[in-house]
Amino acid sequence: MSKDHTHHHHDAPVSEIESRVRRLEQLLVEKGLVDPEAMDELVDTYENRVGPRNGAAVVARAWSDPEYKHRLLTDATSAIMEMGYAGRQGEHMQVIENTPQVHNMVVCTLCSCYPWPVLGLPPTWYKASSYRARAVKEPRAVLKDFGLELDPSVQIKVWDSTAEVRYLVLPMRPEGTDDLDREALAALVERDAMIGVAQVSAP
Amino acid sequence: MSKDHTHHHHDAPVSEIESRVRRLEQLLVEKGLVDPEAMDELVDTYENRVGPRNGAAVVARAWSDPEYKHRLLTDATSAIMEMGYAGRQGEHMQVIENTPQVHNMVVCTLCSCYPWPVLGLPPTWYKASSYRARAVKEPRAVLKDFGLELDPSVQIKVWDSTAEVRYLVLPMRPEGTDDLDREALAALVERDAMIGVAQVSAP
Amino acid sequence: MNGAHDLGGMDGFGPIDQSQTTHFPEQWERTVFGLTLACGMLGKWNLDISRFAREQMDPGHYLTSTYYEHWLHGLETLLVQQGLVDKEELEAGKPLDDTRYTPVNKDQVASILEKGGPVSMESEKKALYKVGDTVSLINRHPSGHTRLPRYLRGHSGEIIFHHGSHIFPDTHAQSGQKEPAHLYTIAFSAHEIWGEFESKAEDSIMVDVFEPYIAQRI
Amino acid sequence: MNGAHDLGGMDGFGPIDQSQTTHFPEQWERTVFGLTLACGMLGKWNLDISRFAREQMDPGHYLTSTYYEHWLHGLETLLVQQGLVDKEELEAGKPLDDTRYTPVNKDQVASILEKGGPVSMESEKKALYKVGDTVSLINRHPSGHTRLPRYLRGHSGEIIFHHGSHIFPDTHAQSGQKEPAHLYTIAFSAHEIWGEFESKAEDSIMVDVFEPYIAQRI
Repeated sequence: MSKDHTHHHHDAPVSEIESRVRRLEQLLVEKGLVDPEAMDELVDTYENRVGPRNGAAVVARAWSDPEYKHRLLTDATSAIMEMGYAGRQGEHMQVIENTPQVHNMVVCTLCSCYPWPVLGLPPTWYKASSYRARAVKEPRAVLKDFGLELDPSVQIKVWDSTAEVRYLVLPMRPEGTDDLDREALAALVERDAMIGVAQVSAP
Repeated sequence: MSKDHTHHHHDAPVSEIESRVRRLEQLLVEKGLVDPEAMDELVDTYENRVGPRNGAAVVARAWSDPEYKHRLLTDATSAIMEMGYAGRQGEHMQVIENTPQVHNMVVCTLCSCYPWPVLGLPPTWYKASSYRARAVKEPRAVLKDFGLELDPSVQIKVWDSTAEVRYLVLPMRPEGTDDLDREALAALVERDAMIGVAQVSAP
Repeated sequence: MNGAHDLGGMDGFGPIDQSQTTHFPEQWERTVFGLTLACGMLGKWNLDISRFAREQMDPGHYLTSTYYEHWLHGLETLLVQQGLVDKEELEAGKPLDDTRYTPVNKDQVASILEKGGPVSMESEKKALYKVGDTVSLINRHPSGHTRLPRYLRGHSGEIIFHHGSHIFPDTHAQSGQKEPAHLYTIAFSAHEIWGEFESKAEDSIMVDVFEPYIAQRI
Repeated sequence: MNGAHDLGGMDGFGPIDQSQTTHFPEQWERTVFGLTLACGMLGKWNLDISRFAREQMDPGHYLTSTYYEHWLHGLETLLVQQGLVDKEELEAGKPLDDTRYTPVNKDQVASILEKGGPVSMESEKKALYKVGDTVSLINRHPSGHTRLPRYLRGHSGEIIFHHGSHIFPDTHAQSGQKEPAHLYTIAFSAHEIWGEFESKAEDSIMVDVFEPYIAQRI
């Protein structure tokens, strides 16, 4: 990636914001405030290495191991750290369990708080005005946008991440997956189910 | 003005919104929904004929005539109609009096409600986000933007026009104006004093 | 609706800009003003319907566009909603069918303006409250039009005027039906609304409040 | 502050747009992400200060710009505030004096990320409330940074978790000082927050609330 630091987008005309960011980058590197290699390492970490596969592994283990699930629901931070996922934006974790009676979904109305170590960076819609505005006021309409229509009797709990506690939804294990091992279970678990805007389907 | 209906701004390039409005105007005129002459009459009425000189005449009369002032403060709609100012956006009037102890100012946080028959069309700042947002929350800081610093002991009453009642502030008559007649008094009264973001100064 | 138009108490807009001193710096703004008033006189919609049409602009667009662009958005929306024009015609700038209407003409303008549109109306319901009562407001967040700003919901104040009955805007915007509602002016202390650290005890806010917005006498 | 960032309960934004599936559709967004994290590691500001810098964008600009433009605005603001760069340098794209710093290097990155920035801290103050208490929140509208959203102010709910003490963001953003405050998760019924006609009795909202945001046990 380092080559990108001086030459971006050779063919397209440079937009105002592109040129503003380019000037900022050059300035900070020359000032000694930013090391280009450290920057590449940061971007590469969150663009390519940390992502929802981590969360899926946590979910699959909780589905397979009742004792682990119990620890995950009572002390999520250490139960997740035990799997090797820790650090920035995951210092204080809480896992909330979906059941046939209760559906949980997570939002950050004030900015974009999200559990990076287990889910990576948030999707664009999670950071956008529409989701942040509507999730707390009309969660059922929002879920419909994601194609999920819950029975009216199901309680919806919306978790607004206003402090440094980060929430991960433990989705319901789909029926007919008794024979699957942890790896196969993890493969079923998509990001959206761990934010609480989708459910996990059987394979 | 009618000539403007077909040919605007011969020299400047036409912006997107100009061309959108031009298409709309042509469409509505051709459909028979709008008569260009009626439109000119409407614009001319509020651009050139109805304005804060009406309100100033009301204020000057109230300063000069205690009996009229009493009627103005108790039944503003008919006291103002008596001066010939009535109609659209002034159907239900209320006049509020500034005193050494109480300063009144008017805003419409939800849109731009304003007493047209006595003040004409609202100034741009009255319709803008900053005034509408701040007037109710930090009236003293807003008044400072207008160069008016009131003694901390003066009570500020902010009137938010949320219904069809329209408010006109009756400013304090400045000292040293005992010799002035109604016409001379009216000449002292500016629009901003009748919205409540200024006071009237002696000549 | 909790739209971007409901601005009372928002921070971050910076100082008041008093630089613009003419009503219509651009000719198109003058045109939008005239078209909006002329079309309003056709009687196809009421004031509350037209306010609601403006409130439904995308919030970012609302806050970055000028006042008469709000009006333009509202007018186009209403013309299409009422079936007076269609979107293709707006694009074309000319009629695409043969329907023709009769506009309000120049000679009718003065008397229509002078008559205005009074919204007071008789009500058979007795007022539930009176001047001097302390009342609390409801906390509702309807998706439709309302004239109860967010910053007041759930708060308490003292009734200082009773204006008789006026047309209730929420219903008027939704169905066009004219239902009377008693209208009061209520005085709220700034402390009650913004908190004691953020305002001065001396200051207050007076707001016109329709009876259905009042929860109870306290 | 009551900025445009405080979005909970706003209407008018339309459907959720799920079309964008990569983190950085534009290269400049990737760069802003990297620069922001790298500069954050210099330790010149804390998380709450950087949030406040983003919140102070003009509301119309905030709502019409993309997420990483908020970050860019915040980063430039903080760099200038801290005296690390000045506006002329931002314009020039190169240093205009001889000051040079020592950046965080590549080998330090992994351990800094892994350590993260826990905000829990011991407090000598005993928690005033406990799980199961029903409490009401304060109604304050500070001009500074706060993590109490507008839609919750003045409302009541039940404490469902006590997380011990965390750094209180309001003070942390204002002075950089780390003051502990007990942190609770409070469950609010949707009816309490939005009104019974606009929400379902079954639904609720869980929010992390710092003790100074609580008015009293009820």
